[in-house]
Amino acid sequence: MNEAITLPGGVTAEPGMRIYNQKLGMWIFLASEVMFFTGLIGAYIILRFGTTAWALPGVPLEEGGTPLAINLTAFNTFMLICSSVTMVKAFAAIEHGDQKGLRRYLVATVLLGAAFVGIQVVEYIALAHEGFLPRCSEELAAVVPNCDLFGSTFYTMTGFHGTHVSIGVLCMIWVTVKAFRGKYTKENHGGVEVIGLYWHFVDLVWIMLFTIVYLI
Amino acid sequence: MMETAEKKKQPSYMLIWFVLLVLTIVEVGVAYVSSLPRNVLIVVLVGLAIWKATLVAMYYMHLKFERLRLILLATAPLPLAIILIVAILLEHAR
Amino acid sequence: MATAAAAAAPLADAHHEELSFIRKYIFSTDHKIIGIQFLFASLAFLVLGGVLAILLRWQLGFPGEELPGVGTVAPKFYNSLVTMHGTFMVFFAVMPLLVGVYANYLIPLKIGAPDMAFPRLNMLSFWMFIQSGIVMTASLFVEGGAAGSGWTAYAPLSAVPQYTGASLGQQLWILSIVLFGASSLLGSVNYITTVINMRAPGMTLFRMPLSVWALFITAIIALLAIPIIAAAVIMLFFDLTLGTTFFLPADGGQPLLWQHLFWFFGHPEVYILILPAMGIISDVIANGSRKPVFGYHSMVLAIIAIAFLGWITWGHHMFQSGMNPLLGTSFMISTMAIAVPSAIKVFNWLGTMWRGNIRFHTPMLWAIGFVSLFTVGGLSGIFMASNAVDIFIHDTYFIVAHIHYVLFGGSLMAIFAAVYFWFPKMFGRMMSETWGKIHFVLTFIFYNLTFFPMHILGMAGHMRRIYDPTQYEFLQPYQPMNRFITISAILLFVVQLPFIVNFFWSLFRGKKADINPWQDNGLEWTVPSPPPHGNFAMTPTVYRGPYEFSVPGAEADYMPQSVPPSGSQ
Amino acid sequence: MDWLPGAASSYAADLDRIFYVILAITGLIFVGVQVALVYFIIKYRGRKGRQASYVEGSTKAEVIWTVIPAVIIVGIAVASQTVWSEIKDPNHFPTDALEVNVEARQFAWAFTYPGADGELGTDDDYIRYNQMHVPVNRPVVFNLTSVDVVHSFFVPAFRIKQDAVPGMNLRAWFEATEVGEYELACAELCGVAHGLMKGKIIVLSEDEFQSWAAEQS
Repeated sequence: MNEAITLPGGVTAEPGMRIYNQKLGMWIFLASEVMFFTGLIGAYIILRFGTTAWALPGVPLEEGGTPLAINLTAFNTFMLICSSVTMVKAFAAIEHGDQKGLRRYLVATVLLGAAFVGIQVVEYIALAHEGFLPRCSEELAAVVPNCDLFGSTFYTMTGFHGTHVSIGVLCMIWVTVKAFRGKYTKENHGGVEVIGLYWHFVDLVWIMLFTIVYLI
Repeated sequence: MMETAEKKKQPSYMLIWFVLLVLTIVEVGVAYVSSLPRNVLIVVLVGLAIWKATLVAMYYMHLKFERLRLILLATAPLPLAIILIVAILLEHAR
Repeated sequence: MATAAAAAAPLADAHHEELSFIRKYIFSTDHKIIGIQFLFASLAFLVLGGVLAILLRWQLGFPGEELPGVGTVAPKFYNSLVTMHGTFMVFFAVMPLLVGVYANYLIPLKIGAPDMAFPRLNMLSFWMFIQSGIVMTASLFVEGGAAGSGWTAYAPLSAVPQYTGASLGQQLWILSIVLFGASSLLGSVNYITTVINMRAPGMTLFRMPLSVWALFITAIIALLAIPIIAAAVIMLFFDLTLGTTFFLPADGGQPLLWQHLFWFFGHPEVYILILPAMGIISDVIANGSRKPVFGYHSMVLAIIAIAFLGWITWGHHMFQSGMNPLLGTSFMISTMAIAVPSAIKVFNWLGTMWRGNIRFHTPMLWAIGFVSLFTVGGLSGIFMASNAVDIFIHDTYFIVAHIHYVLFGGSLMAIFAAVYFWFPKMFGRMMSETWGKIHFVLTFIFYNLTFFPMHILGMAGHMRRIYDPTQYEFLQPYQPMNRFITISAILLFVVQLPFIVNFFWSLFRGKKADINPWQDNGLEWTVPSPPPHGNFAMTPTVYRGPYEFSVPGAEADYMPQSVPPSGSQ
Repeated sequence: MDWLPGAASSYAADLDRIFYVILAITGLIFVGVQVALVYFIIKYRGRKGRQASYVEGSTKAEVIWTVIPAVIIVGIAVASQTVWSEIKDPNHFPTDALEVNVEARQFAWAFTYPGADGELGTDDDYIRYNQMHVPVNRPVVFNLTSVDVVHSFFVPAFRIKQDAVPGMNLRAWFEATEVGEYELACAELCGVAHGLMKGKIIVLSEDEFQSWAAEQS
């Protein structure tokens, strides 16, 4: 009953969840993140169902189609999914004490994440040139139904997701630096697992956002 | 899918990745080929998205291999999220 | 116990010498210091909120007349006063006083942990709170005045600067709420992790004191409710600054969306403000009555039930908002349902006192005051839960009376009980009992004189948040009552002076407190007052529940949780 | 016991009845709890050499004080629901009513009456500000909108309150039962002059109303 268990991260846990504090804390934090994105996505759903017309994919822009470049974003989605698999591979590598694998996969994850943010910035710039902003240009507002509402919800949701990815990339760089200094071992690699949870969560949110914002 | 579940400790991450990739392609394809009625299309696309999200949570976040308590904790916000959205949507069903 | 304390003391001293003053008292990661920091900061905000209340009460009691030394209150400033009084009291006084102070201070001590799970996040949480408080206070002084759209910030009033005249003030209000939300989130993650993972051996969930239970459940509510308000105010901020149109109906936005999101957060928030108070009161009443809490398990279940029901009742704030009338029915039923666990709690407190041997120490007096006044607030809630009656009393002084009976008569009474109860543990000195009792009696009297007449105003149809009630003929006969309330409110403010003096005097001159001055059972009373850094010399083991008072056959009428069962060593 | 303002609409009495029933029930519980509290304080005050009884609880007692409030609550809810749907459910609105458009703005009320043709939205409609003339004993259904922020249409004597939300067209009704002048107030914080946003409801006899209406068009 009184046995103390040493877990990854060098933390001793008392009878409780039997996982170390950092991991439990990250899960609890992610629960609140779910509610944050519920607020944003919920607002989008309600605003969208409150109006009749909405820009649809697969329809030419002139006939009320979406101004978004779906193919580019589909490619971006693919990159984020790839970064998730490299992340989980990095974790699997250090579980076996494979330092080289850990470093290689972490670097790949950082690069993929940074590329995702980069492409999103490119997308934003292109859209802004077209006149698609939280307040659309008059030409665009004439063809895209509820353009202002579309712009408001689009930039808020994808912007907050992009911010989450950027924070993730920064943290990932920090973890990567620590990995190159050999701070993680087969027994002690809580940092990799915790950042991984956050990273996969951000990926998961994007999977939902991509469908809701771009495809529906 | 079944094989990965059996190998409890080592799910095949590449296989999951492949499934996610295929599902994404299917999604984009379905969205472009809009011969389906709008409502059916929405249900299909959201269903696919939830499937993908569940895969990520289950395998990449290892939720499938955690204790029940942690699973409960992680999914606790979902009922609240559903309550919020459904109740406000009822508002518009007038 | 005594040996454990003696062993802990030198160890703690040795540890302390390494820390500079700044590391020890300013940027401390010790949960006890952080709790005390929260105490000082939020008491200051409480005073500020009180000053704002006096100013707005002056205008209501003496419309247009000059307040000596201050001047008259203009309509725009009046709206800012209404807004900022609510905001400061809810976010910067009551919530941090209950959660910031007592969750921080009590959770690790009561569950036998050396500190919080994430001490540095805890420090960050406090300093973000200070930042948000500074931003909110600064917004009182900016051009255009502070936010004037009520603490509920209903859009589109809050979303378009021209509608209130406050532009920068509203933006700072939002910024401050976002910072505050981040601070609370960090705190909640910390509290939940600590309670789940860091309980001492033997401290099973159903051996936790009700205060810890209540704070734990509160942290879960805050964790899941605050992100919603964060999302909502961020959208509001974008409406104000970036030209988005979430809440602007002219461009397709929906004002009711704001109300739904706000109250989806706002109603659980009400329980954030009252549940910890209920938990603290349960501890104090058991101690004062020298009896176990009546129906411990149902008290825990009642806390959980209230927390869950709190999520599905937000619509009762919106009965008259144009919401679907059918939705109104379901919200009435869920709201009414909350009366049941609340009733259980009140009756169980009475049951705890029944056949007790009541000691009337100051904390117990406040606890009794809590039970008495919370009953009024709970019962008046039934009026507005009834959707039919709500048609008339919604947005009247009846609501104002209700929230003040719950938040002042409830939460603040519990806060005072807690301050008097744990002061000796926090600072190692006792507060004056005599002055504490004087403070209680005067507060109790003037409190009721201030807020009870508001029920009668509400029944007369007196709208809330109006600048000058004498503008309405049907309210003119009630002006003497308004004046009476204002005078009572000023006196209520003045009689807090004994508390402030007592607090600071006792801090330096109070009688030295021993380890367990109230003869309580909690683990925090087994360590020195104040407890050393790291709390426990060695991890305590818990053998019994938290309320084993007056156990038949036992020598003393209390039995700390770490006392092993007789016969075993 | 006349704490509510004088009632002057068809459903005011129903609403007041529920109010007083709740007041009676809660008043009884209030007195009960306070008396018990005082009695316990005196009876069980601490004395030397006495010991408290070690009682951990009683399932029977707890079941009793769970079930009784639950039953009371259900009763109140059922009674409230009837009145609520009488006042607010659009399916229960009276049919042979005078229809008026009410538009709220910072800080005034505008009432649009159907002209001689009895229909809104035609050329002979006329608008009056801050004064609403209505006939006695005839239901008035109004379409409530707002130009800018959320306002609330509140006539204490009629026991009617309905928010006016910009972008939404909300309907409500009342039937005045006594001739006279009644105050109309805005009940939702709506800006700097919120407290001054008042109007008058002038209830006229049917004949007087007809002649008033004839003068307007």
